[in-house]
Amino acid sequence: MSIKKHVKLGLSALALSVSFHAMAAEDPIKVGILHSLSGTMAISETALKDTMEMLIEKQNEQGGVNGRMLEAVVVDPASNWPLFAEKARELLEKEKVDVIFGNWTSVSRKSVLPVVEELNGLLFYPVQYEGEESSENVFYTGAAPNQQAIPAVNYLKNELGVERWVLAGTDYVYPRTTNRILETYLKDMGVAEADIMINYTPFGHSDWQSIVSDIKTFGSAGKKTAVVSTINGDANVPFYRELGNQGISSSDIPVVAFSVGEQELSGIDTGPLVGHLAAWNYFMSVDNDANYDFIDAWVEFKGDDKAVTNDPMEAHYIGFNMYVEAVKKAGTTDVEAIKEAIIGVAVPNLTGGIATMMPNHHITKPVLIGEIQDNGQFSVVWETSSTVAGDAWSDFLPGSRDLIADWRAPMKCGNFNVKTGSCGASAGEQALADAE
Amino acid sequence: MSMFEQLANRDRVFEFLAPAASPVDVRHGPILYLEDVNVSFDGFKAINNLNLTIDDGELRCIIGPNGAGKTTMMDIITGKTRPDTGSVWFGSRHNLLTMNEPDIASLGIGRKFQKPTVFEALTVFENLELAMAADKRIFPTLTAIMKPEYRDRIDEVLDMIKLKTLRDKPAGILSHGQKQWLEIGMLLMQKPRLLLVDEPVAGMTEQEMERTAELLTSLAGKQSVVVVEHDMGFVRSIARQVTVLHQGSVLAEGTMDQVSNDPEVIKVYLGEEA
Amino acid sequence: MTSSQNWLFRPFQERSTQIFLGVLITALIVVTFLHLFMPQDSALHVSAYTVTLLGKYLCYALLAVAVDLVWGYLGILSLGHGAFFALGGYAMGMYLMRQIGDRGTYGDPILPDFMVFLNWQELPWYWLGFDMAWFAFIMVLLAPGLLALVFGFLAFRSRVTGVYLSIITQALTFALMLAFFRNEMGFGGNNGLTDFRDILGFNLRSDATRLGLFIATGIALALGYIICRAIVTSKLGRVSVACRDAEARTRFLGYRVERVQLFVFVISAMLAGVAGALYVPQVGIINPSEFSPLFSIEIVVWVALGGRATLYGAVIGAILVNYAKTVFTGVMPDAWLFALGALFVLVTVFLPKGIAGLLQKRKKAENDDDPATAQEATA
Amino acid sequence: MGILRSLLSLRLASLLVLLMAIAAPAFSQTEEDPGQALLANLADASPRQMDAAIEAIVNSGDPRARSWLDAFGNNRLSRNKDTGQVVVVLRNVGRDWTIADPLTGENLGEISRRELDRVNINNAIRGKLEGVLAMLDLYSTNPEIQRAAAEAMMGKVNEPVIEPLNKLLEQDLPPRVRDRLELAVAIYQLEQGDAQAKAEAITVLTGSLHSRARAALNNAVAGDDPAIAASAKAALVSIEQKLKMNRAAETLYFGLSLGSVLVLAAIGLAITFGVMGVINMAHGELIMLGAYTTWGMQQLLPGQPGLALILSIPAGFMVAALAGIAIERSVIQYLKGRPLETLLATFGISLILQQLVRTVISPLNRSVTTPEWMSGSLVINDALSLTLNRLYVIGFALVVFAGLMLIMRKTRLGLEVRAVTQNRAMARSMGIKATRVDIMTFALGSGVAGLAGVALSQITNVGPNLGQNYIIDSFMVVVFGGVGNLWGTLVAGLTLGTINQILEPWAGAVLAKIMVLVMIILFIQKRPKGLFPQKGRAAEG
Repeated sequence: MSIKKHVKLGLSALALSVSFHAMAAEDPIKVGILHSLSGTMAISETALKDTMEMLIEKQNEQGGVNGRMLEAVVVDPASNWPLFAEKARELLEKEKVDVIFGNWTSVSRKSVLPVVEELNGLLFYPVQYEGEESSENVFYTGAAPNQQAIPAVNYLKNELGVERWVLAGTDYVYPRTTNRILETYLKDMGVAEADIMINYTPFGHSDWQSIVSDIKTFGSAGKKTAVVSTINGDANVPFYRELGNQGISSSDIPVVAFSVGEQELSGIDTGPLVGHLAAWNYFMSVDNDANYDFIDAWVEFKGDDKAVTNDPMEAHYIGFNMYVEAVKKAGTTDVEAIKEAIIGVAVPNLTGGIATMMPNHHITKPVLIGEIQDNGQFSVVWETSSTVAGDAWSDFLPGSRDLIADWRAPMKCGNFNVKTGSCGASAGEQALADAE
Repeated sequence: MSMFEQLANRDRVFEFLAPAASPVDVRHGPILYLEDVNVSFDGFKAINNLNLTIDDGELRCIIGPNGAGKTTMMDIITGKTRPDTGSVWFGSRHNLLTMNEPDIASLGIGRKFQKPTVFEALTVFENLELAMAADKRIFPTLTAIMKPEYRDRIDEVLDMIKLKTLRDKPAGILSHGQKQWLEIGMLLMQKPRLLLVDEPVAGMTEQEMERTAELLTSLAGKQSVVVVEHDMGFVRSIARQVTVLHQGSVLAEGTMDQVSNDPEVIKVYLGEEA
Repeated sequence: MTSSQNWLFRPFQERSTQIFLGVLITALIVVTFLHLFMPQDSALHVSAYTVTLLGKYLCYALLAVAVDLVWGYLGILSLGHGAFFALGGYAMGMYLMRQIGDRGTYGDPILPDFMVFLNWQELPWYWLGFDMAWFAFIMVLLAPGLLALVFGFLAFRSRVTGVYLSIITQALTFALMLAFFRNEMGFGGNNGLTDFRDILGFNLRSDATRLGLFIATGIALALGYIICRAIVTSKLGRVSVACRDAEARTRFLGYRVERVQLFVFVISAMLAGVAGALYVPQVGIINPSEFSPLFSIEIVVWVALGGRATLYGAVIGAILVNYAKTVFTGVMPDAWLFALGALFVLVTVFLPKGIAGLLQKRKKAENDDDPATAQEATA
Repeated sequence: MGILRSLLSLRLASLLVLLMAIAAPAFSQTEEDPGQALLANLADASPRQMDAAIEAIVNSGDPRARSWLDAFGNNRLSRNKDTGQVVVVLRNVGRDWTIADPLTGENLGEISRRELDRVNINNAIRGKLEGVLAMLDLYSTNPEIQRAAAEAMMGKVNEPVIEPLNKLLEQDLPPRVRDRLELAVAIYQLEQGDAQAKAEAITVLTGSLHSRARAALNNAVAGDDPAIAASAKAALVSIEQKLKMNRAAETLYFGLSLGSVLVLAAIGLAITFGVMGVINMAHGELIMLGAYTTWGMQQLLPGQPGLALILSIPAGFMVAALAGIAIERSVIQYLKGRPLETLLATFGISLILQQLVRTVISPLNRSVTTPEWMSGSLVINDALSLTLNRLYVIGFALVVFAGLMLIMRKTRLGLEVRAVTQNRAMARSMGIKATRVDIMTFALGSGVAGLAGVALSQITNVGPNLGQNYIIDSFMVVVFGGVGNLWGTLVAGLTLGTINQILEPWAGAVLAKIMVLVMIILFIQKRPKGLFPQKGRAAEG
């Protein structure tokens, strides 16, 4: 399948190089794609790699950027975190790519981060994450906690009158952080300690019997109860199955998930899940022509009528267009120039709004709450009136309350401490510089 | 590095300190003494009130039909199997039931298995080297050096067991008989006080047998030897004292002639032959 | 091997070791030269990327040697050596974390970032002392060594052998993986330890440091190889082989098999730890996935592929497989697993003794059934 | 709840028929169909106005009301952007959707989803709707529907329905229905009623294990009336007593079901590895093949997940068995007596199989539907209900095990297998075709792995990583039980499963698993050859 696609890509590139060969003379813009195609993360990341190939193909059909073709450089970090760093280095040093689109898990990003900073590359990261980070070389096109978790909780509280909360997550940094943020937030809203139940499970946890029955018991204390799920990828199917089988329906104890999108649902029999919720910044079911066009293109590209789109794919769509705009604006692919140019670049997203790149390298996104339907899609039941700007540093974490990020001159700092008025990390860098 | 240097230079010291395994006390009584030993493997009584004494320097043959408990007895003496009841003494000082295989071995009890087991990946020479009596703790072993006198001793034994030509060949390629020999050779290297030899001549040619017989008899006196064997001819050729085991206990004991005339024995054992 | 020389220098008299060290040292020199003195654009130039890559291979090679020592010569198939590797790595990682000091995103002088934003108040006791290099480096040996000592003591004393041993080593590393994934453990959970700045005052992001680490790894590999070689050529080495092939017999010769096993096992674990410690600063991250049983199995695969019970085979195997990985994941991202899988299958079927087997072929004509493996067959 | 949902979807299936049944000759073309207005009203309603809109439809007494509400409840109502006509979506997958006219029921064919404006429903409204529908169903003559409706009334009782309910209760009802309704009313009374009603309610609720009853009582305890609070507390205490027993039973059940999953995953390995000594790292992938076979079957027989599942039991076995034979012939037969090489080779094979699935089928998980008769749970009482899919899996595991036992003990093959594994040469000389036996054995082991896959497809992901998640556990179980001993595998699997589930509630999932692993390690110290050590020569060495 993917082989075939390569050929397809090759052919179109060929066709173009014929038609535009005046331009083709100029060497192409190399776009590194750093997504796992094997190992545990392949489930989620393969689609993103295909998305990028599609976007590049489309862009080339329109004659590329500034008359330069784009060329995808695909590598497989194989869901192995050290390998991510190594491959990033390979892309930047060996392949000399102009920009990298990639990563899904936080850990893979953390492992790539030092490399990208050292070699001064550009990385577009398309997945919702725990925040608490802002790098000069990384652009976060996925949701920060304030663009997903907080609004979802508000919805549950206000629309469904939820008073008792189960925060269930896989035991890694994203759920940990998100849950700590939510915990603080809920307590600030006057929710009692006793009305919050926090539970962590290992990756790929497949036996949910006792946890679900605990949730059931927790939910029978009288107050309306909801589950806020940061359960990751594979563990979701058995979790939802168990919910269904133990007879917990969305009208008893609704579950709002932050990591379950159309792609995950495509692997689940959604019959028993109707009415459970998810919070994203994009749903495939969004009723909007830009979106329909994107879906049609995707279906055609995959040659599969059932192919689904999801939030990280939209994030790549936005990120890619932003990069293209920035290149046009800067008239070059020089990293420094792009960094300058891209801040403030605004491109349409797929939900009928506009996404703008903020000075903290996060973007503005609408927040949508969707209910699972029996056709594996979400029906949007609530959305923010306007887009929300991503917050690199959460206001609900003691450590980061006072931190802001702004990569414009003169501040140019990812963690500026408004209390001390100094730039945390770079101060350290300075110290190091002096030391040497 | 320095740590290793240090260790490297310690070998001599070790040999120096190497405690001579506390001597077996045979001033009063036998070298090996089994009393009322019982063993049963889930229900089946393999050894049944076995009493046996071997005198210092004696050559004893033990015969008996299959399942009489010959091998099990050896397992008990060498510490591989623990009896349910009874006592096993080596000399009058060492209670073997309180010791494990290596201790018993280093006390000076050597054993040759029924099915010859040599280290097939190692050369004949190395097999003997490992068997050689020496300080067998970790660091002495790690830092051990091949002294000329050791080599001479090994060659000596190689002569005895007629494997000189195969000195540096891996033991894996030896014939069955040769393996038997090698294993006996390993016994000799151990300089044991007591040799337990299980079916030494299985798969040997006539003259090989004769040599074995000579060898074993020559050993007797210096060392005590216990031979378990099926081959009546062989037993006759070496036997002074014979013990007949039957269903885990001693049926008869005495010289070959006494035993072979014992009606009981004839019934259960020789009878089958005739 | 029957020389009367000091056991530590015995290896230098064997051709295999001489060749191995020769190749290794030349490689180190050549790479260093090409990296430093070749102009960036020349085809011969070795980029920092390649240097680090090679450094990583050498770490794996050392790890493979450690595994081959216990598997090849002691017959203990450890499916948990990744655990020792990772422990060494974490010890180093903790040191590197402490070196970050107040340069972390939150600028906390003591606490690593992940502790700050998981709201830890002070450093857990087991992190104390890791700001001192010497302490950390001792722990690199001690942590895996102790684990191996305790685990080995229990296992060998009660004479756990064959697959049973293999599977509990696997259980060990699996349990450790789960444990380190827990954020309560204070090792950074899934994200592990990363964002390292400098080691012994050298900036980790400078090419010079990289080259240094690469050379250090090379030396470590050489030393490790010599040590293992010294052990296997000593009488103890022959005793190990004896334990491997006929454990009971060895006991009846008066050797304390369990102690032999324990000694070699601990040495091997420490070597693995060193490999891990050198690995971490070069790849820039340590996280619990290094504990994953599948990784440990892969190590065994390298060894088997290179040729068991030769040590240099292990090195060849490790480097070859990982090089293949690097290439395939680049040139055929969708299909590289096919290639790798096929490689494993073909080698096992057509090169039973691995690549080293090929090299030895012209030497002694070996009897078909390798006693080394014959023993596990019955387990 | 599960039942109600399945009921809803069931109705949906019959929706088209229903619509057809009620053609609309009642109104001539000139006359405006009131349904039009009702639906338009519903479509335009803001969340606040929804209730009214729904009420209007219910009260209209229109025979088609039920079908409209069902469609609404299932998110199947849409509005045509151009014509503004409200339509029912019959098929809502893909880019073009099939729609029908809710009034006449005639099929309007396909239309691009771009043209449709969905009439959205959210949880809150759905909850109310379910109440309303349940209320309608209470009068149904079909006892099944009536019972389900009664169940659904729990906690959905409100002001308007309390009257009709009480009326209904005066008539004679099936005991189950009556009991449910009384409970439902009591809950309502306890929440809304006056002091005296509350007191009565509590007496009704005392001893009920239903979670909503507990919820109501809990609230009452928190309530301001001390007398009520006291008696509510008393009621709760008595309930708690009963609950303890149920919880224990539940934990045991959880343990058994997890255990049986482990047994299923491991039992195939117990043969290939335990009996043949092949360290089969591809075992997990064979399981995966079984699971994918189930998925394939369901693709072949759309709409009959049950039948597909049953068919995939033999199919899954065959597929995995054939794969097994292929592996044995192509690789393992060349590795006789070199078990560790088999580890290496099969590891390679597992990599290949995984990537094969990724490229040929998809890196994404596949969705395997759970047939009606396997979803939901077997209700023992309100507090204790056994999830059906796991109940089936437990049964399945036992059957498979019994089957294997028979084969190994009673059949010629079993005899030959044991002969060959004990002494190959001897068996050969007695005229047993060792090669054939090898093939058969490996095929058998692999096939069983396939069966495990079929079962697992009902519990967990069907994806490329399915195998990896079980291979480690499988080896643990086999070794813990004692290599080469099927009973050992059974006992080991169930034991580990149960222990894990007992630990989990107070240790948490991760710690529980770690503890179990440590336990295995320590246990092997005590019994170096597992629970049931293999006897005889084969075990030596």
